[in-house]
Amino acid sequence: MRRILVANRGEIALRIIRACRELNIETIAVYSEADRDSLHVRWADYAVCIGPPPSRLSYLSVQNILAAAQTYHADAIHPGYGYLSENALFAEMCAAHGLIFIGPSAEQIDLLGDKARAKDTMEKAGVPVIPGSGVISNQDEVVEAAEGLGYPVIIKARAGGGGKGMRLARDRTELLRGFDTARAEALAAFRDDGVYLEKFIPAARHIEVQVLGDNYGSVVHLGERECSLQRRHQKLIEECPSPAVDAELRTNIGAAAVQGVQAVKYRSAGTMEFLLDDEGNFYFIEMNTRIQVEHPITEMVYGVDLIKEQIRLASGEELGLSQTELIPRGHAVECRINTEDIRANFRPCPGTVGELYVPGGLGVRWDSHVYQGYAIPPYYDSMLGKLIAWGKDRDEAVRRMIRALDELVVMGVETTIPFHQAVLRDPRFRAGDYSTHFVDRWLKETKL
Amino acid sequence: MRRILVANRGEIALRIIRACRELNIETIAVYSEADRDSLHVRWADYAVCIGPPPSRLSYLSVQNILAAAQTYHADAIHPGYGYLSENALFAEMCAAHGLIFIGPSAEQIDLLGDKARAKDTMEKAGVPVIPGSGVISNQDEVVEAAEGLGYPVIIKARAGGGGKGMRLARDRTELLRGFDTARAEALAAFRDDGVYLEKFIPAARHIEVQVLGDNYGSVVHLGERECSLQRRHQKLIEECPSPAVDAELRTNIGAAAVQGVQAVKYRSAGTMEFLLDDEGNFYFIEMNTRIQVEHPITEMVYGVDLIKEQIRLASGEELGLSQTELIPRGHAVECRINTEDIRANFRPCPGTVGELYVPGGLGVRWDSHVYQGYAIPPYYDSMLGKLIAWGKDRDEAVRRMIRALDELVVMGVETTIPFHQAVLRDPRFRAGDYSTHFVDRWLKETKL
Amino acid sequence: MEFKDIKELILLVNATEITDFEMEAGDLRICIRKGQGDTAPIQVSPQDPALAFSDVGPASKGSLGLEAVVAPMVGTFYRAPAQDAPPFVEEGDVVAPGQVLFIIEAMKMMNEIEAEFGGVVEKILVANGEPVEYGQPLMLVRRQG
Amino acid sequence: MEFKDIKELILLVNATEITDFEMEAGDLRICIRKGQGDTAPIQVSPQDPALAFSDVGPASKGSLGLEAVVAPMVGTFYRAPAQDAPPFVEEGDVVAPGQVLFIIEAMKMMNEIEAEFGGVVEKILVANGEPVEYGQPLMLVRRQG
Repeated sequence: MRRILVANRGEIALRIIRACRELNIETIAVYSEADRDSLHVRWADYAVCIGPPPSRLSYLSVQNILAAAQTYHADAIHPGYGYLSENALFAEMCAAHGLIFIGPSAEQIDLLGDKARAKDTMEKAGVPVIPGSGVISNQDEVVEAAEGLGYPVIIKARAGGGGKGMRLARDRTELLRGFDTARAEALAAFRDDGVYLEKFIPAARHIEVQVLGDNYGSVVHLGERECSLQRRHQKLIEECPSPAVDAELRTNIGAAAVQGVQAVKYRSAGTMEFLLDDEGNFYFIEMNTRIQVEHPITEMVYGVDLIKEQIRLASGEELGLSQTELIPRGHAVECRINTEDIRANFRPCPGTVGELYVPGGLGVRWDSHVYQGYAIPPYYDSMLGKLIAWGKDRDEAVRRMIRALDELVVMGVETTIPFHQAVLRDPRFRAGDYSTHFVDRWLKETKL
Repeated sequence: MRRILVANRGEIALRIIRACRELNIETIAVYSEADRDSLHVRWADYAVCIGPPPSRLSYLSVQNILAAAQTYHADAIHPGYGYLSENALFAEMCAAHGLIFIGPSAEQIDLLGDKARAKDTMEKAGVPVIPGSGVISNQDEVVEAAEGLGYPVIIKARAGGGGKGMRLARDRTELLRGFDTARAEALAAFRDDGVYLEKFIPAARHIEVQVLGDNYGSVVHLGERECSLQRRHQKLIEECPSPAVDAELRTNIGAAAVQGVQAVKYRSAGTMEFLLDDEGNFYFIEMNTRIQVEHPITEMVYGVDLIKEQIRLASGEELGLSQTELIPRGHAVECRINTEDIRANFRPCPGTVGELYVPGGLGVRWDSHVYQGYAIPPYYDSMLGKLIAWGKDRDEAVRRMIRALDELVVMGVETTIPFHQAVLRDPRFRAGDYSTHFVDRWLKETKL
Repeated sequence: MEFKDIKELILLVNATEITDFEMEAGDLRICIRKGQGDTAPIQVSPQDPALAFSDVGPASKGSLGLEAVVAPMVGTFYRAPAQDAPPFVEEGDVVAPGQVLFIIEAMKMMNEIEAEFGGVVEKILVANGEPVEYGQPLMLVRRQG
Repeated sequence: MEFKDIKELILLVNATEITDFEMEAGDLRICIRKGQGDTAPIQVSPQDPALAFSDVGPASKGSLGLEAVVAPMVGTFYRAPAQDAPPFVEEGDVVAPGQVLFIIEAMKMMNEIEAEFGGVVEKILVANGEPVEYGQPLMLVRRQG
């Protein structure tokens, strides 16, 4: 590969451009009219405006992105996360136009993007899955299925993501109400009203396993990430490894992830998501067929550049890593720093970044597209940057993160820094004792 | 330890404060009147002005530093590098006043600070040393010694450092002229005109081994650093490991370093410096009894926080590391970014830092005390910060460093960034093919 | 810029009726404002030293009657329907609304771009066969009628 | 830019009808404003531009006759030679040159600090037993004679 078009914006666009620079690969940035002053535009070798500010007219404009790739002679397109990264049609169109889509095949995206089919596939491959139903189309079916599984159950959208089209039902009444709203939400969000049921796992943790697969059947895993600290299904703090996973469980969950990935002949970087209950049982939820926001913590602990691996694998190289060589070192924590008012229900509050001080020193990493004087456009997500801290163990990583958060200065906009400072000082967090309910409960009992 | 006085300024003061924060140890910053707006003053729990701008009246004022330590109830003093870090009298006075000096004992500083005695000691301990003479006091002796060793020889000051009082002599005429000037220089710089001769090792590399020793006789080494890229004996770029050292040589040179360090019952972090000739022979030159400027590259590769280790060892803890666990991972490079005009003979040019952009992302570390709007005082050294890049191998580390240097923006002052950008792109550097003469020759043949 | 230049700028602002003058050196940004109404055009006599700045400022579309025709999509700009065919329009041509001005090729599709209003083609800003991005000005047309 | 240049700029802005002048040195940013509707224009006679400037300057120690006695070393401030002894000086006392004003204890040494000039102790700024740093103002003395 000699020239890659980066079909994204913000910090992940910079992350990809950085990897390309280090690989001596040229980059083409694409940008909306709202992102003219963005760093990804400045840093790329070429930059092409692809539309007005709204994402659907720019970062989701398949035509303009493919035209930019062709006009500027790209060999490949890196979609980052979000936007077109899990769009099978886009991957197919890339192939049809002679462009390498840096990710898995369109068929794999298609299969794994359909949660019900993905679950079926994994179940057949021997990966533990949450007991659940097939796609349900009417109220009689849903009641029957729920009673078979036993309450509480979760209603989930087949095409879902980000918590949309998802409802918890503790009884028949909640089930019937939730079934209709979940279908309506799913239709609105994904143009697909297919929903299914899953047994609800209480006090569960959200654990995901990073995998890499090549075109020739080799697959490795790079351990797990703990992503239970979520607010309304949005991850806020992640760590690698999980404080709830010991070496034996890591081996087992890693083996299950590899088994599932091999069953679909997966190529590229991907993430197998699991729920982990308090007895150490784990259940496959879904597979993400893209790079994750939180990939840096795995990179810090395993010493592997995942973006470069994606690029290498997409260009047809063999996986250069063997499972026995992939030895985790220490611990890493990531805090997503958003421009949100934590005292006003985390309402996004874009503005212009004033004074900026970025912490440095041993084990501190900052992945961000903001700079002093940068006007954050109101059209996109509220993430300002990702602060990552590595330590020789969890305690050192957490203390280092607190030190770095205390140093970080972002003037001019409200940020979630105080939220992170408070959570990281919480004794339950320090003890590693939390599930996916932690943040919502913590926010209720804490005065920020 | 509950409260440490940091007897230094600039980036190393911040480095120490960061480590203390992560250890929950309070800090006392000391500062001269020129450093009132420095970050180390802002970040420490307490800050005490200790004198006017000139170092000899402030950062070298033993009385004011000790008074500050006592008045503000410090348990210990961390001297950083330079200033009082290798002053045996200061270490002794700390002890006399009930303060822990974070470093070795006064006797060890005294012994190892005397190059001739240090060499004797190491030779007796079985560490290879450069053939040389004892201290020489007259012209007859110097001629006799030089002829015994064979030309070329180097004249060195017993109390030397930073290239002062050092002269190369290729024949008798150069020897006699150099002898007088070296003695005069040594007297002026160190108030000690003791000089000695050493056989000159051509095309040599400057290799140093990081060691840690505790109060109970345990010593480990953390591999070597390659420090051959120097201009007028000032290091500019360092790497870990050295491209000239393979695993076998690392084991041998590491064992020699440990042997020497054990012979003096060394406690704390220290550095054994060696010359490595082009046949793989290595010779002890001197031991530095403090933390080195370039310690971060070792930290990145070995995953050990050396400042925290110094603090732990000084408080009497046992060495918690075993040699077999200390496995290097990947490669790290450090570029010292100075505010110097590389087109005017590297003349320091202090000023006010304007726009500042610090590179981030995987494997990039920035240790610096500067911030946007910081006025660099003209009284101290010209180092603005240290940019460190880690990679899974040397090639990745160097490419990442180039990427990071290309991102780094420091407006308002001249910097050595263009020098680093050019050297790192040089094919001989990329091949790892350089000795201590490289930079001076490179500067002659390169138009910057 | 030297000190005497800054001094001269101050005197200049003082001597004129300009109330607001901003400039940035890196990548040159100049902003001249006058009065509270904001819409009144700046009046400069040809003898005035401030005239030089009027060249630097972007031509106001409204006051000069010029409008830019911008690219509605990303692709390659073509002035003619085929390699050996004559261009759709030349500088100086009078064009009618709906008349094809140029083609943008995107993903092997030839997209004919038509004039939205009638006028005179004053300037063609992009050479034949060049890549263009969304919103890029391609032609300046003086609106008529 | 040197200080005299800055002074000249201030005088220049003062002498003219400009009400707002901003500049940044790093990559040079200048902003000059004048005659904003909401602020009353400053009235200055052009014949005496230096007048306004002298008001702008910070209060000079000399003009008030007060001088600070600062700590010549780091240590602990003591107003009296012993715990139960009376203080060397109180506010309002007249002191002669060479008279002991206070003690700074550093490294178990009691350092008596003497007055360098005669005057009246107007204010003692630090409490007995407090730590003091180099250069810290400890007393204000009105110089006399």
